[in-house]
Amino acid sequence: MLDVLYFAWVRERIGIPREQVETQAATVAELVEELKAREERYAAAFADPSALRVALDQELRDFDAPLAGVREVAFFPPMTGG
Amino acid sequence: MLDVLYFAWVRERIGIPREQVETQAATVAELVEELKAREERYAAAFADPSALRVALDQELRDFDAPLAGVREVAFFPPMTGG
Amino acid sequence: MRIAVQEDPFDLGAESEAFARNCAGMGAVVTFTGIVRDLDGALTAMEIEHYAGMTERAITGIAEKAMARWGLGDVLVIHRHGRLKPGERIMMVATAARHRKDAFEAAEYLMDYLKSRAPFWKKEITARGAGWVAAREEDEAALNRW
Amino acid sequence: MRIAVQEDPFDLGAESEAFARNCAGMGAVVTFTGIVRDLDGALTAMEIEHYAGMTERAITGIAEKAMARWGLGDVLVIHRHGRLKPGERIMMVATAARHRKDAFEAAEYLMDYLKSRAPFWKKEITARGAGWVAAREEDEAALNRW
Repeated sequence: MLDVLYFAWVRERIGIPREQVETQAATVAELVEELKAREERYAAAFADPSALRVALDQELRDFDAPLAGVREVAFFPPMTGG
Repeated sequence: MLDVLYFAWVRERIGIPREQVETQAATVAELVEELKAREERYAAAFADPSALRVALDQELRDFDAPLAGVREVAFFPPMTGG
Repeated sequence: MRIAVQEDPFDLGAESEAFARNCAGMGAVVTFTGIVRDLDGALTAMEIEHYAGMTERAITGIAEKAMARWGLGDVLVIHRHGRLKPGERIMMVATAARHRKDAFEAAEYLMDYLKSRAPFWKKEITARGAGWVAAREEDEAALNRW
Repeated sequence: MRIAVQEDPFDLGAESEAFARNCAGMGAVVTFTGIVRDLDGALTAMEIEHYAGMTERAITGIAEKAMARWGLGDVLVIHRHGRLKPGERIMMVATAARHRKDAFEAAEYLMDYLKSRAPFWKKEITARGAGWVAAREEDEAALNRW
């Protein structure tokens, strides 16, 4: 079981800030494909992966990073701090 | 009559912070030659003009600047503000 | 080094004074303060969302890199989240170094990384509606200089 | 724009707070504070001489150039003269701009020009004697970037 978190407009499009996901996905990219296949709101949120960033256990990673051992996955748009 | 001012180690070498100078010098460089000819302490202070800066009426200028119309000449080492 | 992620306002004057007071041996202190601009009166509020679990860790990593790279005497980062009004201060950084060049560079480095690598997202609320602030290409490009 | 050349200490916290408060429409405030370093305990005092008639005029010229070049919302320069002890604040600058890049650049520009073009001279007093601080070639070279 993965904790999957959504922030900013990703959260708004999907409609929830976090959920638990049962998955066999080996990488972030595979997880994204599984989520996109679920419902239109996921497909809309993940339509353009280049517009998204991902953190695994609170560290920024790439979409081809493996999920083995990961407990928390977060998807969000490019950050706008400062 | 010119007011001539000295700052920092130029002031210390010459021994006074300011004086009035009667001169016919046309440029700063000519004034420097006149002052150097006066006494050893002036010669020491002006030995290396590249180590000095000059301001005419409180504006930084070059040593070949004309003195016509100038009332105040200041000599000092490169500044160390900030 | 102090990192604070908070909803409450911070006291810029007191923080600046305290930071500069605790930098024995340092000759240069630089601060940066980010303020909510009013966008010519159109802005009602700025909402700042953040990733609570990750924010402090990410900022600490950025600050530690700056401390080491420029041999800083100290670093301070304060960043707010929640709903802010135009004119309110969003965040500040402070750096202390022996010489001015290092203090400036480290502060710019912190700002560039906080901008694009700390998990905050800004939403502008105006009378016409609300919209997420888009990341700017030049902010991402600014990271390349480090 | 405010330029102050003074012997008395200044209140860094109050100055920073007041400066940031008076910058409507500006999103970025940068401050720099210069502090007398103790040189590993060897320094007794720092004496700062200045050219009273010229100092304020020279600083005003530098600040006006920065205001125009970066479209700043405001500029503050405070510079002390006289005898200062290690740890005392020598001077500060503050800049306000719409975006951070301009605020940083303008503050660095002010510092580079104050360093080499404002008529101040520093003398270090130590137990072994006193000596004028020599201008550094890199400070003069720093002007070339502007």
